[in-house]
This record gives sequence, structure tokens and C-alpha cells, in this order.
Amino acid sequence: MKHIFELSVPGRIGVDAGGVSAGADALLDERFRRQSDSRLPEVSELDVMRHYIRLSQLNFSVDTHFYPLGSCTMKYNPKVNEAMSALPGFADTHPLMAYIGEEHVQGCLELIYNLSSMLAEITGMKDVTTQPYAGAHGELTGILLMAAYHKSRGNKKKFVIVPDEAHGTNPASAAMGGYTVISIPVDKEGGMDVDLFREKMNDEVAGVMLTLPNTLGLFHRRICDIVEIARKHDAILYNDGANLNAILGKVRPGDIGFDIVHMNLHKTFSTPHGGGGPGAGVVAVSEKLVDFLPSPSVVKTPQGLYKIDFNHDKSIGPMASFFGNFGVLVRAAVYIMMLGREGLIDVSEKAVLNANYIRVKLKEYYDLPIDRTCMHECVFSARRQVQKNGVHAIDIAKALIERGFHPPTIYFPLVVDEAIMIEPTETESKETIDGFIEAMIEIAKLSETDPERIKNAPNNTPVSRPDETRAARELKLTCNL
Amino acid sequence: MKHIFELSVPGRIGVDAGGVSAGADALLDERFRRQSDSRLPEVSELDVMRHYIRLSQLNFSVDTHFYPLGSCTMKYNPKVNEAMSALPGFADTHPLMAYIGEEHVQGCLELIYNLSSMLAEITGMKDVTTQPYAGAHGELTGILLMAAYHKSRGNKKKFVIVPDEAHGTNPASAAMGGYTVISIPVDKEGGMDVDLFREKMNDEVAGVMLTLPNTLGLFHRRICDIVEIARKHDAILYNDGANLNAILGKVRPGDIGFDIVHMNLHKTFSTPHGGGGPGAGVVAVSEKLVDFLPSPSVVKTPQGLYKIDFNHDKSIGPMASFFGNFGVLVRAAVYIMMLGREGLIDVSEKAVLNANYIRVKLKEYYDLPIDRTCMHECVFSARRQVQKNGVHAIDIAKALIERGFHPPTIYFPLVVDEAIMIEPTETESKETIDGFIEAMIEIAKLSETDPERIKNAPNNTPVSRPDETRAARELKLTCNL
Amino acid sequence: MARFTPHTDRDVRQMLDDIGVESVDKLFTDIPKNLRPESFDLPAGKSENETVSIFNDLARRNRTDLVSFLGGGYYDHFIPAAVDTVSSRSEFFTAYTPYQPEASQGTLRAIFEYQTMIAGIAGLDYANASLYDGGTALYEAIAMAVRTNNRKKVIVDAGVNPLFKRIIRTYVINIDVDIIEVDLKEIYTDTDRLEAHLDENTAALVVQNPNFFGIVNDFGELFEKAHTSGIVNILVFYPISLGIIKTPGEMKADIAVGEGQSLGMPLSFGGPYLGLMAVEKKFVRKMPGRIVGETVDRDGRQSFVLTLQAREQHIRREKATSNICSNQALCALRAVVYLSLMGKEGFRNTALLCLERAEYMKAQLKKIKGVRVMDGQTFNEFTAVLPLPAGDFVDRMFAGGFAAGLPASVFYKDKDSHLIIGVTEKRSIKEIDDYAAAARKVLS
Amino acid sequence: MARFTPHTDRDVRQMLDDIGVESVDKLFTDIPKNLRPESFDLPAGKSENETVSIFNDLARRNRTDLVSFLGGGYYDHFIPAAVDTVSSRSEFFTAYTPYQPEASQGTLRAIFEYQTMIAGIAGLDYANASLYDGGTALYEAIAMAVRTNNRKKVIVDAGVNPLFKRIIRTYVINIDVDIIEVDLKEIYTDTDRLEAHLDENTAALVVQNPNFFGIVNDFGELFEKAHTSGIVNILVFYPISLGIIKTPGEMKADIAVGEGQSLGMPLSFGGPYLGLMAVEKKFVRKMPGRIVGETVDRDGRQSFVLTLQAREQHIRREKATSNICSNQALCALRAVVYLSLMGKEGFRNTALLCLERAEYMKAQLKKIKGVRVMDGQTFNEFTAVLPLPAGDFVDRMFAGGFAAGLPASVFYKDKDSHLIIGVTEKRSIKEIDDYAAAARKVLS
Ligand SMILES: Cc1ncc(COP(=O)(O)O)c(C=O)c1O
Ligand SMILES: Cc1ncc(COP(=O)(O)O)c(C=O)c1O
Repeated sequence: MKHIFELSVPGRIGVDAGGVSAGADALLDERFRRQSDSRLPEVSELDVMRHYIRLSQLNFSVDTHFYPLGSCTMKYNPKVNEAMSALPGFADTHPLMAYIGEEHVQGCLELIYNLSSMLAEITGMKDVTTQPYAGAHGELTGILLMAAYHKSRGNKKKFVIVPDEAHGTNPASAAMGGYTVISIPVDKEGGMDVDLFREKMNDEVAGVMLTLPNTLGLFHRRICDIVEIARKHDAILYNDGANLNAILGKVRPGDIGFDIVHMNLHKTFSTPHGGGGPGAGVVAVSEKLVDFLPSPSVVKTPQGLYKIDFNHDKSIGPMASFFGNFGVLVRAAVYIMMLGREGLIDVSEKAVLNANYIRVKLKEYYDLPIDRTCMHECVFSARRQVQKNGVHAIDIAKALIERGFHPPTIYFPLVVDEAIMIEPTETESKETIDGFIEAMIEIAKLSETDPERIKNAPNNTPVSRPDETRAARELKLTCNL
Repeated sequence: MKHIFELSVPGRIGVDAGGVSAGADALLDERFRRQSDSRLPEVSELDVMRHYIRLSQLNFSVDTHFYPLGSCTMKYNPKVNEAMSALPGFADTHPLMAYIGEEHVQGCLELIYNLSSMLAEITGMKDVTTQPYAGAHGELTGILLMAAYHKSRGNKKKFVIVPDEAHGTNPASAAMGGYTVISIPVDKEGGMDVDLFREKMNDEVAGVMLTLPNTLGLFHRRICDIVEIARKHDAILYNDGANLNAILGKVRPGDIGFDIVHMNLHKTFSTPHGGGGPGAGVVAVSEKLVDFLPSPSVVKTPQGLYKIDFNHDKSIGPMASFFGNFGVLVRAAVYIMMLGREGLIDVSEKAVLNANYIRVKLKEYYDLPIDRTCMHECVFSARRQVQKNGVHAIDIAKALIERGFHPPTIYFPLVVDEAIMIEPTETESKETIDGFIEAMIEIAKLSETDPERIKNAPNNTPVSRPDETRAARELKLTCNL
Repeated sequence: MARFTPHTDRDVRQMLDDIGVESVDKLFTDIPKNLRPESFDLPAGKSENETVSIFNDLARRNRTDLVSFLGGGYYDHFIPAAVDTVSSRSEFFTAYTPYQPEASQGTLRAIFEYQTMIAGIAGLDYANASLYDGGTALYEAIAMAVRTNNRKKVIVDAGVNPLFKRIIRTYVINIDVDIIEVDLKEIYTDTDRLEAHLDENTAALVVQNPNFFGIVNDFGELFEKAHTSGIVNILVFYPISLGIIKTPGEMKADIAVGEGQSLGMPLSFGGPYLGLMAVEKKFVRKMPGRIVGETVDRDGRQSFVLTLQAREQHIRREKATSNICSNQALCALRAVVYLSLMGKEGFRNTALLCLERAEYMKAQLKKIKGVRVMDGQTFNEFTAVLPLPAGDFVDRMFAGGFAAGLPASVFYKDKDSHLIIGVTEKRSIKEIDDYAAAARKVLS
Repeated sequence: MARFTPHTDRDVRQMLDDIGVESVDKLFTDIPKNLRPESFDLPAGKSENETVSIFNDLARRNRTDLVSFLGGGYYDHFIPAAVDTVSSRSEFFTAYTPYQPEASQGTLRAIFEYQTMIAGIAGLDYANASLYDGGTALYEAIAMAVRTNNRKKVIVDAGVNPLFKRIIRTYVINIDVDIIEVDLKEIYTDTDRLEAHLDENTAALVVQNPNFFGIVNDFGELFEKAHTSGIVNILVFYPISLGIIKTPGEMKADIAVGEGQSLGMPLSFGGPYLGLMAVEKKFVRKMPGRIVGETVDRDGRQSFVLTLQAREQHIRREKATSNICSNQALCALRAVVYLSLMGKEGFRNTALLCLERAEYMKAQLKKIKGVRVMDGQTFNEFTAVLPLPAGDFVDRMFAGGFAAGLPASVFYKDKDSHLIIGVTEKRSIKEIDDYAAAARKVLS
């Protein structure tokens, strides 16, 4: 298949930008002019359509395939979300209008305000910032909030504790925010080892980042002990809420005692993942951190007017240019509005039911390192297949692709070797899940009877087993022009 | 692959229609109630999306494949057409508003009015009706206009003359309109035989339906003689303008002397074909037929107000519920506005250039029954391949599918046996056309060296050579429920 | 100026050289010089950017702020966003008639499902896919009847949509078929009078349910009588009503036709809409339009193809069952997606909501002095008699932001004070209350 | 209430039985009873129909009738309809990060082309795909510089977008990097003063072109000087301007970052936008974010994969070049489609039109007594000094239907009468004339 550049023909026009007056370029002083070629293709609108529409057909996606990618909550994205975020009143509004004429953008401001309060209620927190663009961005926001909090109390702390099952963004965010990471292993229960935690804990610890339920899909039974220990040392409790989908209406980070939680709206609240983003990593905080939240924030005046407010002298400052990925916020607000209280609870119940159904049905075929009731996802290991037949998690993933399923997340969490992390989400039907289970069982059996079949999968895809080492070694990052 | 009904599970909900009060059905008298099951599927929104999106991927389309389907003008449809027709001001407007509050729908009425005048200018005609929903509907409109015209002059004529190269809708429309069809063969020049035409012509002939350029892609060199002969007998000259794409700005039906012309907006003016429709078959007429046009029509008052007008006592009456496929009219208006005068001329020039390029490049490989400069399409015959290797037009079509090209129209026009009717349209690039030519040549060669390969094509499609006789004999027209 | 011809000057030169023609003009020499256009006076081309602003302005000249109670056979029903997602798939909307099954199984399968669903909601055996709109579908049904029993007289109830009645009258101006319209009793379909008109020369009986004034009927008995004299019974239906109302099949209609706009089509000022037709088994080979059938391919795989093409114009020419070629396929696709999303329950509940809201509106209006709501079973549209000309009332309600309904006088000259009010599931209780309040003001 | 869980009661019962759990509640027993929510007070669910009307009302509470001359780094540029057609393809927008190349060649190839185009317009070697927005991209660039030369001082021109400057100040509150801001000469970037600040302890020099007041500069010489003391040159660019303006590459910038919103993203009240980053070869392995590379598969077929993942958080954890995971991939897709549609000529012409229209606006304003248009080369945004506070002027222009521009005082307290006016190719001559007329009225 050709690149768009290979379709290029000198002089061919796509979209006509409009009639430029002769000699318009004279309006730009010689010395400021671009000399080099922009290296853009010259193709027709039809060329562009055919090219990218055909490219799209090379993808697996939620709308075309079951996509149980663990930790990513690849649920169905209601199409009305898209329609609402595209309304001219939202899509065509300039963000600086909030700075120069808030009365003309009351709709946008009210939406942010209302979504914020709903998310505060969902998490049991005091206040919210919609600025973070994604989960990791929310984590960094949280880390900086910790720093500001401790600074305000005259403490400069050094460490942030992160259990080793945590997502890579947790330690990365802590480091980016200026802290040294102390990592704590999980115990055989699959949660952070509480005794080790108590040992490592000290007054230099600024905060603890806990994923709840964690990346093994488990709810920490001793969460209350952890909270208590952290409190003793005035360590901020940070909840990575990427897995909130499992506990909506069942338990709230705020009620547990967390001070900060980030949500991945693109996961829990069904905004499309877009091939890698955009997301939204809204952060909610408890009373004691409210003053430090990023500015500006959206407030409501007694007269019922919505406006932006910069008057937090303690604020860490802006984390984003404006209010975050507003278009994503609209989608999440539509989703929450449609489902409402009962609908959100139903989401968690069905997500957890689906995950446990898979867990139980597959555990005789794949090792289940921690055999406990799981929450929204279950994590298997291909250990058995590796030892007996040299079939690895990646081979199982490729065999699933061959059978028309997007693979689960593999090799994460790192604490499980040969991890196969399956998150079905609540929007998948029993029929779909049964089909997936069947495929997984068939693969497990073939791994024994005919392992080569699995190691050579997939055979029905545009490419198979690209050489990643070569890609990193020879580093070809742009098309030949 | 399953049908949507096979995905159905009792009690499963797709879109929630909204909360119905208990006992609402009591508002409908027992005896008027539906007793039988609606036999609709019970599926989730996700089921519906996956099902139909996957179905879509089984199609060839202009946006994914070269689609040189003769006589159908499968040109690229600019995406802005879609965006404009979806504007709430157009999409959400109730047509009866024109009857009860025209001042509130001036935008719609002005659009119809302006499009009508542009189409009148393009065809060189006096006035236009946008009511016909498609070409054939425009033909019937034209036939009824003929009838009304002759009736108004106290003549009840019996016949309509149609050359045998004409599209099937022509005789069908004439018959549906109450006339007996006289069909005239084409001469070796590929146009209606003028001498035979003169013979058959008499005062009982209500009209003559000519396709120009005709379905062989040829412009009738003696068109003026035909006009003159028809005039002598007060026969109405009808132009099937489905092929208008070839002659925009080059010649106008009105200037030639036609009294009626229908246009296929979905062809010439780039509105999407939708898998079989909707189209729009706008009809334009000369002075002497204006009074008979369908009612209502859109008029402009001296005050510049647009309104609908019923005051044609001579009108044949409405052909459609309102003003035709308005959404299609919007698309065509956008297209004409973007291209303008020069752009439309450019369309015809490039359409004709592309067609002749294919004609010349392929004529040594396939019989070209009439070897003349063609207009927007060229018609080959598979005669040679049939005689020498038993490879038929349909086999060539299937071999093209195997190679990623939608086939040309085959077995039409009927006057060419084993016809292969190729209309590339102007929106296709030389590169694409060269690729098609290559494929056609390869197929011609394979027909000699390895005819079975061609007769067994396609081998890379979801189905291959379905049994059509069985379909018609056993007649299964609904899914098993 | 926007341009969709990819040809560079070099391309043109090279193509001309390859085919040995010196200029593009030479390709048009078959067109006599004297026939070259006297004028071709069109505006200059514009960029997409400029064009968009022109059409935005035009669209803004239509009011989009009106709360609408305007029906008349075309309704402001809710359309799930997912319908657009599917119908805007390039592979669907830029394909054409599925002549080549190998390259069209997507469209063919969708249409096959559509045929199944339309037959299902109508309670009949088969459906075609598709016809232009409700009115032209009615004519096609009449033509089928005439072809069936070779009679010329067609009895049409005056309660059939006047827009449809006008179309069929246009269609018959040059063929010998007599349309005989049977009067209503005020706004009620008069089955006795209809029955009185039926005889051995009657080709077809045409009635609509609910009728244009919203009155719901059961035509079961009437149809039974008609059958005894070999008459073809044609019922004009409103698909949404079939969620709860007795079906054409249950009434023993032979042919059911309807306007499919309400199954996922925006009002779009009159089109594209969708002509629905469902028939009793024995009429299937007489149906006009596309029909998709199931078969197997050379390897025994389940396959779908256009079938019974021998009925159609491209084979039969003047002897075809109809001249229809391009139809409303994309609208049929929208309908099948709409019906799939609604499903059994959504389809029924939508109908119940319409009924419920309409009855609520009746209740509010009855409280207003001078307003008389006509009796009789209705579905989501009903008739009210006002103390002033309905047209004046509508004009004054516009000011309050309402499209208040359809004055019957638009089509029935004698019914000056009758207003036909349509209420869909999209109208909230609050909107109905506001309407009533505004009406009270206008009428006081 | 809308529901996207397909489970029927029967399904639930059967699944529970299969796994031997008696109730769904039992699946949540790990959650201590005492932690069950004190409250979960949310509105009741609504149907899609009801929800749509709520959000339509909300959207209507934003003015869409304003003719906008508001810029400030975010512009109302034209977006071809075809961009939406591609980005709304389900296969693109409901997929996630292309971890599995066999199931993601569509996204991978599109991103690869995106990298090529961004490098191309910036005149640099490589680009990543993608960062959150312009401001966060700037911080990532600074972090790269600091990692490269292990210095702490960052010199930032006051002419850099204040929104960006605020973000980087937030990012460094807990790490030891000093941001030193160098004042402007009124609205002009003062290269001499910048140069004076450069020394052996300087990690990076950050300038923007055009600067926030619209002034175009050539930083070639300054960058050359900076290089001599091992400083990393970071240029903040405006992608549309590169259609005609000297590129970061031509000025020898090491890292170029910019806000990609203008490449096909709607303004959407602040996002989703697109953080652009292009770098000179030697910085490639220090780049944050996704990078797609070309390779071959086991059968030698050209293939595309995420590469250099060893830089990223999911492998490197606390040692990663950045914490970024989800990014703005769909926006990058929109950008690559936008740039493909524009092509060489459209890209250049869009820039020329912007320049032309802005100069036309200048000419009109110069005719108005009391208005002083600041000198200096600009692109599509410029600064005018008004005889009254710019904020008051803007307020009064709203009444006339214009978003008149950005009062500099919003970000530069001392510049009370400076108005920053942005003009894109979407603004017609007529709109500009109307603006001038309205301004004349306001100022008289
Ligand atoms: C548990 C967990 N935490 C954090 C993140 C980071 O979120 P984002 O990708 O939105 O930055 C993810 C996303 O994959 C995650 O799964
Ligand atoms: C020459 C010609 N005439 C008439 C028609 C009928 O047009 P429509 O399909 O819009 O009814 C066609 C369409 O295929 C055609 O090609």
C-alpha cells in the first residue's frame, strides 16, 4: 500500500484555499520568507478520502471488534456523544471568550460547572479541576498539588510511594513532579504489601499513589490500614482512578479517605479513545487541597452567572491552556446525564460480572496468579503455556487477532510474568464474551497440540509480527520524499 | 455472517424511547390494538453498530474503489455537500411550513428558486420543476407534460418514439404515462437511424425520447435533422439528460431544440448514490410547456419574498409530495456554486478526456463496436473474448472485482451484445485510470492464455458468483425469524 | 474555486498525446458549431470556505427555534445519533445499486433485513426496497391492483392524505383509471358510504389509517366485504403507529403502503423520504422496485442478490411493472438501522409515548374555552375546532415560537376552523403546557 | 433511561449460576461495608431524546453569531468537511493506542505520515505524535533541553504566549529549573536583551514566532550565538504561518513546538487541541510521546510499529522521558488529513490569505481617527492601540456582533489600550469592512 506522498503529483490540488491576490507575498518582507519546500503531498480530495478510508479499514476498533484491552476500559461509545460535542455552540466557541465576554459563553461554562459537581459527587470529593488532558496529566497535577500542600505547611518532602503493580505513568509522574519514587511490592493477595509499606513510610514521604481497584483488578482489602498509616505521616493519599469503572456507586475515593483522585473520562465515561487519545484526566480533591487546585476555575455567582476565577493565591497555576479537552468533557457529561445514578451503578455491576465470568471460565486453561473475585478485569499468566509449549502471551495475543478479537493487554502489570490482562467492560454481551472465551480455550488447547499454529499467528492480517528491534535500530520515522 | 435478527435476545434494549406511563396503552381502544408481534430484533446499540459497520466494509464504493459504472456517473461526491444538507436550517424544516408560514422558510425556498434558475441556464430551458425524485420519475413527468400539451391543443396522440439504445426507464416511463412505444434501431454510426425515424414519424406521435449523448456515449451528428422532423409533426422532443455530464457548457438541450430535459442531479451534480438512491430528476422545459409544469412551484414576489404558487390551472398537478428530494437539491446547489461556470465546463472536458483515453488504450484488446470519438463513456464488447475463449462480459466484470475495481456496466446498452460500458468520470486521475487499463489488458490476455482464471473470478470476495436463478426460483425475501 | 478534476496540465497534455488528439476541444467536434451555447451564464466558482458561508446564511433564513406540532403525514420524530453514523459510512452512501453481488453484500444484506422488518411491522409477507415516497407508493399499489384484476375504478376515501390523492390524480391524467373519492362524515371515514361504492368494476379500495384528521379505524370488515367482489384492498399506513395499532396484515389488506419518513429520516423540507410497500404473498411478483433475495454462491455460501429483475425496466422496458430505477436505498438503510435500534420495545414505546403526549395535549386544550377537540380514537394527531379561522390562530402562535398545527383548510376548503395537531415523542410535557398557555392567550 | 449494558435478567442469572455466585452484590464483598457511599446523589437517567434537548439548550447559550477576530494563539481557520469524514470513521476514533501492529496498521500509517508532514512544515528532521497542547509541548521541550545539557536556567522571551508561560511555571514549582522572562520593548521581542541573558548556565532559549503581539522575527543569528554556548534553541511556532514564513529549521532551532489547533481542530472552547513537536536529528531519542517507525514483518512486508518505546513510562517508569501515555492521536489524524487536503499549494495560499486579510484590516483601521496600528512585520495578527481601554472597545463591539479581538491587558497589565486582532482566511472582505464601520461608530 502506498503512502499519501507516493500519490502526490506536482500541481495537483486538493482543497482550494481561496483566491489569493497576485503579489500578496510582497506583504511579507523578503528576509522573513520561507525558502524551503513544505514537503506536503499534492493530491486530490478523492485521493485523500480513498487513502485514509482504506487505512481505517486496516484497524480493529470497538465499533468493529471486541476489544478487551486491560486497564483501558474499551467500552462502547454512544454515538450521541459525538453529535453533542459537535454542536456549533460548543465546537465553534473560542476559549478566550471566557476571558473577555463570559456572558456570551454561559453554556460552555455551565457545562463545565455541572460536570465538575457531578464528578465531585461520584468520587465523594470536595472540588474538581477539568484541566488535565489525560490520566497521566492528572497524576502530575496531583503530584504538584501534593508539593504545594506540603510547601504551604513548610515541609519539603522527598518521596512518593508507588506499589510496583502501578501503571508506568504513576512513577513517571511522581518523578516529573520532582519526587523520588519508593516502590513497594504486592503481597500474595495481589495488593500493596501493607507491612512493607509501614516500614518504608516516614515523614519524608509526600504521598502514596494507589490504583483502586488496582491493576490486577483487585480491591485492596486493607485499604483502611493504608489510609491510617499514611495519615500518621501527613502523606497525601492519591488515588489513580483509571479503574473507577468498577466501583461507581459502590465505594467513593473520598469516603475511603483519599485526598486526590484522577479519573480517565475516556475510560469510565465512554469517550472514544481516538487511536490513542484525546482523553481527559479530571482531578478531584478533598477539602484540604481545594485551595491549591489549578487556576482558573469556573465559578457560579449568586446571580447565577458562570464565570472564571483566578483568585486562588495558593493555586499551583494552570496545567492547561484552558479548561482541558472540552470536547471530551461534553461527551462525558452527555453520558453521565443519560445514565444517571442507577445507570452508573449498573455499569459497575455489569463490568464486574463480565470480568468474573471470564475469570472463572478461563482459570482452568490459564494460570490465574491471584485467584480472588476480581473487579472490572482479571489478569491471567501464560506461564503454563510458556513452560510446557513455549507459547508466550504475545503468541496468544496474535492468535486472538487471527480470530477477530483485539487482544487483552499483555506483559502488564509487570508483577505478573507473561501477564494477560482482560477487561471486557460492561457493554459487551454474554454472546460476545462466550465467543471470546471459546477462542481463548481453543488457543490454550492448540498451544498444547499444535503450538506452531499459535506461534505463527496471525495469518489473515495486512502484516504479521513486524520486526520491532529493527524499527528501533534503523529508525525510519518519516516517509521517503 | 449473522443477520441482525440472529443477534436478537429477548428483552435486550437498544435505544430507550423514553419513559412511558403505566397504562398508557389504555388510551387506545382494545379493538384497535395490534395483536401480532412486530418481529423486530432485540439488540443493543453496540450490536447494531458492529453489525452495520461490518456490513459496510463488504461494499465497494466511490470513496474506496474506482467505480466506472457506465451511465451512472459515479464521480466523487464532495464531503461538504453532506455537511451543508445536514444543517439544522435545512434538515429540520417541515415542508408544510411552506403552506402555512412561508416567511419562516425563506432559506429553503430561495435555495430551490436559485437552483432552478441555474439549472434552467445550464440546460438552456425556460423553467424547471425540482419535484421528480429520480431520472425515471423525471421521465414520467415529461411524458405527462407531453400529454397535457397535446390535450390542450385538442390532440390525443398515441405513440412515443424511443431508440432501442435508450435506457429501460424511457420506454417504461412512456408506457406508464399511457403511450405505446415505437422503438427505432441505431445505425452503424451508433445513433438513432434517421431514415427509419422519418418513416415511423406521424401525427399520432406525441413525442420522441432521445438520450444525448446517447447510451453508447455518442453525440448524434444529425440531431438537427431529428429535431426538424419531429417539429413537422408537432412531436415533443424529450431529452434524457442523464448524460449531461459530458456536455456542460458545450451544448445545451434548449439550444438544440429540445422541449423537455430531465437531469440526474445524483450523476451530473455529484450527489451520493446511496447504494441505489436517493436521486433527483429535475425536469426543465421550453416556453411552450411551462404552463403545464407540476404544481406547486416556488416563485419570487416583487418584494423579494419567496412563496409557493398553485395558480397554474393548466398544471398536470403534483408529481411529488413537496419539492422533490430537497436534501439532494441542497447538495447539487452546493456543488454548482463551488464549481461555477468554468468548473462545470472543466467537468465535461475532463470526463470526455478520460473516456477517450480509455477508449483508445483498450480498443486493440476489446472490440469497439462503434469506433468514434466518444463523450463521457465508451462501450466495448466482449464478443471477441466470447468467441475465442468463452469469456463473457460478466467474467471480465468479476475479474475486475478481484483486482479491486468496481466493474463497468455490462450487458447494457442492449444494442451491443456483451456490452462493457465504461464511464470513468472526470474525478479520476490518470494514475487510477492507467491502473484500470492495465487490469483490463491483463484480463484480455489471461482470457486467451488462461480463460479459466477469468471464469472463476473473483476469489477474494465474501461471496463469488451467487446463483441468481435459484434466488428467483426459490424466492427467499425475508430472514427466518 | 473548488475543483474535483485531478488533471494537471501535464496530465492533459500526456493523455492527449497518447491518444493522438491535439486538443480537448477536438474531442467535442461531433457537436455542430452552430449548437454551441448561446449563453452559459453562471456565477464564478468559489472555494469550499466561501460556499459554506453562503449556505450557512441561507440555512439561517429558516426558523429552527419553533416548537413544532405540525404533522400532516410527516413528523418530527426522534432520530438516534447512531442512524447517522451508519448512513454516513462512505461504503454505503457512495456505492450504487448492488448489481454486482460480490462487491455489494453490505448493501444487499442491509436491504434484505429491511424487507424483513417492513413486512414485520406491517404484518404482511413481503416488502420491496424501496419507492420514492408515500404518495408515489400509493400510485404503484393502485397500478398493481389494476394489473391484477384489469378493472379501472378506484375508490379512495377522502381521509387519505390529500398530498397523496393529488399525486395519484396526476399519474392517471393520460391513462384510463377513474379515481372516485368518497366523502368523509365531517372528519370521520364513512365506511358505509365506502362500502356502497364497491362493485364488480372496482379495482381497488384505498383507505388510510389513521386518516388525515387523525381518526383511527379498523377496516377489517370493510376489506372482507371488498374481497368478496375481487377488489384489491390498499391500506395507507403510518409506520410509527404500528407499534400499537392493528396492522394492515391483521386487517387483511392486500397491499400496504406508507410514508417512511418517520423511520429515521429528517424532515428536510420534503425529502429524501421513503416509500414503503408491503404485500400479501400472492402480489410479490407484481411489486415494483428493487427486491433482494437470498441464495448460495458457487461454494455454497449464503449470498444475497437483486432478484425478480425480470419485472424491472432494464429487462422488461415498456412491459415493466414500473419505471423505477434509482430509489430511496439510503433512506431504507436509515430505516433498518432505526428499527434495529428501537427494537420490539422501543418501537412499541415510541408509539405509546406519541399516543400519551397527544392525549395530554387534548386534555390541556379541552380546558380552553371555545376550543372543541373532536371525538374519536386517535393516535398522535387529532383535530380541534377553534373559535377563529385556524390559519389566523397558527399565524399568531408563530409569534410565540410554535408551529401550532395544520389548518385543515389548506387542503379541505370547507373546514376553516379545524386545526390538525400532531404530537410526537419529542414534545415534552413542558412544551405542551407552554403551547396550551400560548393558545389560551391567543384565544382570550 | 439510556442503557448500554446488554444484559437481560436471564443473562445475569445464567452468568452468576455459571460462576457459582449467588448475586451481583456478592462480587463486591471485598469492599468493606463501612466504606459504602455516604451518598451518590446524581440526577435520574434520561433517554437519548431527552438528553439531546438538554444539550441543545446548553449549546444555544453560547453565541454562535459573532464574527470573530479573536486569536491569541487559537484561530478560527477553515476546516474542510472531509476532515470530519475521516476522523469520524469508527475504525479510527474507537480504536486505542496501536500496541498491536497487526490490528492497527491504519492508525500507524496515518501517524507515520503525520510525523513526516510535521517535520516537513517545520523544516526539521523528526516529529513525534503527539503531545497535549502547545503549552505542555513547550514544557516537554524545556525538559529535553535540561536533560541534554544538565543546566537549570531557561531564558524565555516575554513575547511567548502567556498561556504557555503560565503552564511551564506551574510545571517547575517542585523541580529546580529557573524560568527567566526577558521583557519586550513595548510589543517587540528584544533580541539584544535576550542575547545578554545567554551564558554557559543557560539550558534553553525560548522564543516564539510570530510573538504574542503578532510580530514576526528571524531568530537565525540569535540561535547561532546561543549554540556557541551550548544552549538548546526552542522555537514556538504557529503552523499555519509556516506556509510562507521562515521555518524553525531554516532558523536552526533545535526543537520546535507549537499549538496544532489550527490544523483542522475546531476551537471547541479549549480542546481537544494538539501539541506539536519537531526536532533536529540528534534530539530524537530524547523526545517524549509516541513515535511510529517503519520496519518489515516476518514476510518482509513493509510494516509500521510504535518504536523507541524504551523512552516511555510503560517501560522506563520513573526514568521515562515523560509521563505521557494517552495523547491527542485523533487530533493528529485530523491534522494529517487537513495537511493532505491543503497540500503544498493550499498550505501556502492559506497563509497568504491570512496575511493579505490582516493587512487589509490594518489598512481599514488606519483610516480611523485615534487608532494607531503598531508597526513591524506581522502575519495574521497584529496590535492596534486604541483611544480607550481595549476592554471597553471589545464590550461595545459585541453589541455589533463582533468578537473584536484580545485586549492585551488580559495578560499584560500595563497594556491597557492595546488590542490584538487576529484575521484568518475565513474572514471576508465584507466582514472586515463591517468591522471597521462598527469600530468607527464605537470610537466616534
Ligand atoms: C491504571 C492506569 N493509570 C493511568 C493511566 C494513564 O492514563 P492516560 O493514558 O489517560 O494518561 C492508565 C492508562 O492506560 C491506566 O490504565
Ligand atoms: C441514460 C439513463 N436514463 C435514465 C436513467 C434513470 O435514472 P434514475 O435511475 O435516476 O431513475 C438512468 C439511470 O441509470 C440512465 O443511465
